[in-house]
Amino acid sequence: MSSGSVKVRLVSGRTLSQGRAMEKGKITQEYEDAVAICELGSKTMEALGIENGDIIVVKAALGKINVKAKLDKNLQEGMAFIPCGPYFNYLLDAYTQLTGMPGFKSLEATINAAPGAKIPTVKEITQMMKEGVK
Amino acid sequence: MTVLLSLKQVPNIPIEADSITPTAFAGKTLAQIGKLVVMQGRNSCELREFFEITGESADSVEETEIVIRGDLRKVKQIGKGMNGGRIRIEGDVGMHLGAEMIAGRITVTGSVDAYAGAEMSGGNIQIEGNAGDYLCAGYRGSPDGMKGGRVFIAGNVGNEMALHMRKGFIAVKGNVGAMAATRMKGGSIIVCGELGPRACIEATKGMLFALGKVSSLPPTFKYSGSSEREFTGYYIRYLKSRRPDFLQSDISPSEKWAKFIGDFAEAESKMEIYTRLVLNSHLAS
Amino acid sequence: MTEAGNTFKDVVCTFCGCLCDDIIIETEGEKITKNTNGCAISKERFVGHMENRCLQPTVKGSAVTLEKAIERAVEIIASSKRFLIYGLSSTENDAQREAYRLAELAGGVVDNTTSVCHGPTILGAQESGETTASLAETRHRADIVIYWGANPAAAHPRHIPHYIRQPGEYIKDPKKDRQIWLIDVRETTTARMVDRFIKINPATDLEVIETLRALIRGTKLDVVEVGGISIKDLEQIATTMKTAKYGVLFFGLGLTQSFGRHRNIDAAIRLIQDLNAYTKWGLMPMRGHYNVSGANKTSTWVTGYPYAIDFARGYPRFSPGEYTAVDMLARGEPDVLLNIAADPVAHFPRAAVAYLAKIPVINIDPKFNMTSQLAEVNIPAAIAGIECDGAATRMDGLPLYLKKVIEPPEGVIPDRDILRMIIKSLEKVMK
Amino acid sequence: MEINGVPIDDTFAEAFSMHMNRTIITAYDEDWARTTALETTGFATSVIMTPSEAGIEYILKPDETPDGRPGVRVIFATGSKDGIREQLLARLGQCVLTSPTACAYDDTPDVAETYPVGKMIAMFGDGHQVKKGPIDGRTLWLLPRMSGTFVIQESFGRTKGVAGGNIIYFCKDVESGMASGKAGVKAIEKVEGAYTPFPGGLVGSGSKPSSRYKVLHASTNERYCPTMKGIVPDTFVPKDCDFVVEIVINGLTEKAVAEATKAAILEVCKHPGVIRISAGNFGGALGKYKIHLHELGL
Repeated sequence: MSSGSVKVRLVSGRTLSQGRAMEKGKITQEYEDAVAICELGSKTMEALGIENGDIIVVKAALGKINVKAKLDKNLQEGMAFIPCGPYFNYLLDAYTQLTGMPGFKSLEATINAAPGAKIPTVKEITQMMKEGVK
Repeated sequence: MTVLLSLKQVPNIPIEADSITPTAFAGKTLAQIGKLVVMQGRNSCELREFFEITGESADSVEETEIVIRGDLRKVKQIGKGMNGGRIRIEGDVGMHLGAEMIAGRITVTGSVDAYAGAEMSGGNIQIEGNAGDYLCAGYRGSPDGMKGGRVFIAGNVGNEMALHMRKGFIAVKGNVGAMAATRMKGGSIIVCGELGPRACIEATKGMLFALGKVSSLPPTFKYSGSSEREFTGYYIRYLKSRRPDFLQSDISPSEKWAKFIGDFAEAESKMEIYTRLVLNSHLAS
Repeated sequence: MTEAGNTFKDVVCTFCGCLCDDIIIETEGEKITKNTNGCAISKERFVGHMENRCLQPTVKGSAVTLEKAIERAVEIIASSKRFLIYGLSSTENDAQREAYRLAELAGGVVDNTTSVCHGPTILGAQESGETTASLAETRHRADIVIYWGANPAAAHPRHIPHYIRQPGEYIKDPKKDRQIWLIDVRETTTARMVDRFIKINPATDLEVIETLRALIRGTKLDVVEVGGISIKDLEQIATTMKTAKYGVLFFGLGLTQSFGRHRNIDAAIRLIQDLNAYTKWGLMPMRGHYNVSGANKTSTWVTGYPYAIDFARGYPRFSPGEYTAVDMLARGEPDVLLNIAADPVAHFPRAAVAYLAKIPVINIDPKFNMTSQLAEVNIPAAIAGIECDGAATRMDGLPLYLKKVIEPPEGVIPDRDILRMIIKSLEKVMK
Repeated sequence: MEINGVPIDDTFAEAFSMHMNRTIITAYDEDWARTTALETTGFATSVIMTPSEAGIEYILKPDETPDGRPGVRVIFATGSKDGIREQLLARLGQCVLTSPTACAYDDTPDVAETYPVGKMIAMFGDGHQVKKGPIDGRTLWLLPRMSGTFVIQESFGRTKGVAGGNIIYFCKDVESGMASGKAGVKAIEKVEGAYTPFPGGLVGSGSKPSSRYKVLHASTNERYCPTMKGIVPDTFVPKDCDFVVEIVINGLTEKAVAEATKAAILEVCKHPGVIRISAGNFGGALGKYKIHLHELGL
């Protein structure tokens, strides 16, 4: 078991299950399951000493969020992927470079294993964003 | 003669004060100036609702000086289209300062938000703090950015400075963000601090002097030799005569400059970037 | 409207910008029972249209009549100084038109979700124009198709199988006669569906595109590799692009949202323009929401600008970065938000959401979404293309008619009618 | 009147107006700037048979030049307006453009008219020339050349200047004449606005404006020739004099020419072997300016 932290470039984007869950409805378990995850490569998971489905904490300049680790064996080292949604946006700053578009595709972040930590529900994360919890 | 505007309190919703120009003020009494229109959201308001107005107004634009005090970050478009006279801002100020300016002089003791000096064609802007994104840029979809004038920034500048610049002169004492001088097609820029990545992408003509470090240049720029340059001294001496504080140390006229030329993605590739070889030998190969 | 046996053929799917128009929907009473031909997401959209539904208007969490909800919405809008309308991508063209009317009437700002998806595409096009194609042309003619920073397997599931891996007039065998490439920073599911996957380093798209442009011009460069690809490989890619008979470049948010944003698109457009000096190429954004493309079109017809429009001065003004929803919210500018057919709480950065929570929000959506949780007024709407008709624009600009296949829930009306009600009573208040 | 025991004649130098241009030539070092300036002002002594009267006016320190390099200021004078344009084109094009590292900037005061000489010379750039500015009051053209980049101002000005100021003085011998003459020219270099067009600033062949030959406009002034004093009855040459020196002084203003005349007289009079100082005139028939030696404030 390693408990090191890993620095990653965090990217967000669409996934099929995120799309399906979104169509079903955002206030559903399916949506939460689809977007409260972070895809990692196998080497990154090894370095963190975690397995598919373990809870991790993702830290960026703006704050940190607990999500579930998901293995994507094709993902290269140094990269992590969180589907577009509130869990990624929680870490995202609002600077758009005067284009209207925030930087969804490149966020510097560090990841640590967080065994036993709780993943906030969609309702809870709305509240967290509202209150500006760090 | 000076008209002094003091912001009464920071507006909750930004105001658009394009009526604050020497041209609009000249020949008016303070009471008349107080009735000039500013926009807050969809509401048309009067200048005096937001500002304490004192001092003495002048008959001509040339004699008019406007001094503005307060936290003006939510005040946009001051000096927009300005054509003569002077504006002095004591503090930070919002977007579009001096945009489309034709003539005159604006000085700011603080920092400015985005689009300062956008599409300006003349005049002089001096900013002692930082400038936001799109300094001296062209507005969206416009093929022409800055067309003339002189701009001096003592702090740092954000992204896409001088987008579509055609003519004029910009000097920055601090660092410049990403994609400066994109699609530049004329004019001259001096950056005393660090020049951000992707400078001069798709630029076809113009000149940029990087006095500080340049971490990288676009791959479509080519190295074109290192030598002392006959005219670098001309620009350095000009900057020194206007803003001696911009130069941290003396730059000898015999110093060597690495020249890069591009952007070779374009049909015309006459953009020239000059960097001090002593700081940027990693680029020259 | 109704067809025999409650089976509807050639239904247009209203999930993504593909607007697949070969869907067969079967209904039984008030339920949709089957979606044939649709992708997994399409099936969820149609068959699950009643899930997680908001059926009752609410004000501050209490159920009210539609009239009461409208009344409160109008009060809020009338008392505002800086009114923001956002959304519009998951609804049909008529609703969009009403939204612009409302913005003009209230002297507000109207922005659509383009600002956080293909807004940069439009900024690029405003600088350099567009060399576009249609999906049919692509299918019939393209011997090379490149996806750049797009993941259709996840976001546009039928894009490849329905439009690209299909035989066409001049492409008899879509496997042999047509090359499909993917350029991305991540080996996505799409990578396994294409003939060639080219991985580039993150945040180097602009460099790679500009290098290709230079190579296509025949310029020799100083560099040996760009974005993790050797110059030799890039030269070969450039040659293939130059010698193609007909190529189409599809690009996604990997290009519009990454470092460079609109500059990436501007470069991509110019790459395609350059290629047209040698052969025929087109490019097309992979539009996400089914009618976000329509939002741009209708907005441009009506106001002259595609998004981020301010009516504060009575006439439309355009300034992305200033009148775009994320920027306005993050800067604390609007005092009222009307959200329609989008979910900013789910898709906006935290600071924007934090501010949004401080102002009155009017939320119009068929389902409970994350924004409903923070909205003062929630008004349910019928789902366009399922519960009401309308028109939408496909990613290639083709407008398509959306069918109504089932009645909306009791008392639930289309977006356009809700907006018309708001406009009607606001007109009285404003006068 | 005497200076250091040298008598100064109560006479005047007769000067006339010419069209002039002042240009700054800079180069990588002072020596090369001077070499370039000498070449550029070469073959330009007297309008009698050279196309122009030109010379070095002033040596600039690096911080006084537009590009921070050592520089030399030169003045060109011609009789016709158009002559200025032609001379600048030829001289800047052939002597500054061709001189490694050298560049040229206009520095003409009170400009009456400008000519796009720099723009035309920049056409040598064959499409690679670049126009910059206006910056610091100048529009520049940059064109690539073997030594780097040639920088030339777009336009060069013309002004009205004063030509033909002079002193003529009588010396004991060659040594005393040449030593005092060279020193006198050096002294004039320190006067802003004035220059000496003749070889090294000295004239060895003073002329009169007539000739027995129809093809010539001027001929040697035998009254100033020491070797002729035996046969020319109205010779000006004193008995103990075997060497006569003339310093012709042109300048942008009458005041500058007078300043330079004064500086030259003061310097020349320091030297042994200088017998008497005079000046050349035609009785006031030729020029509109009269520079009286006794009114120089000596």
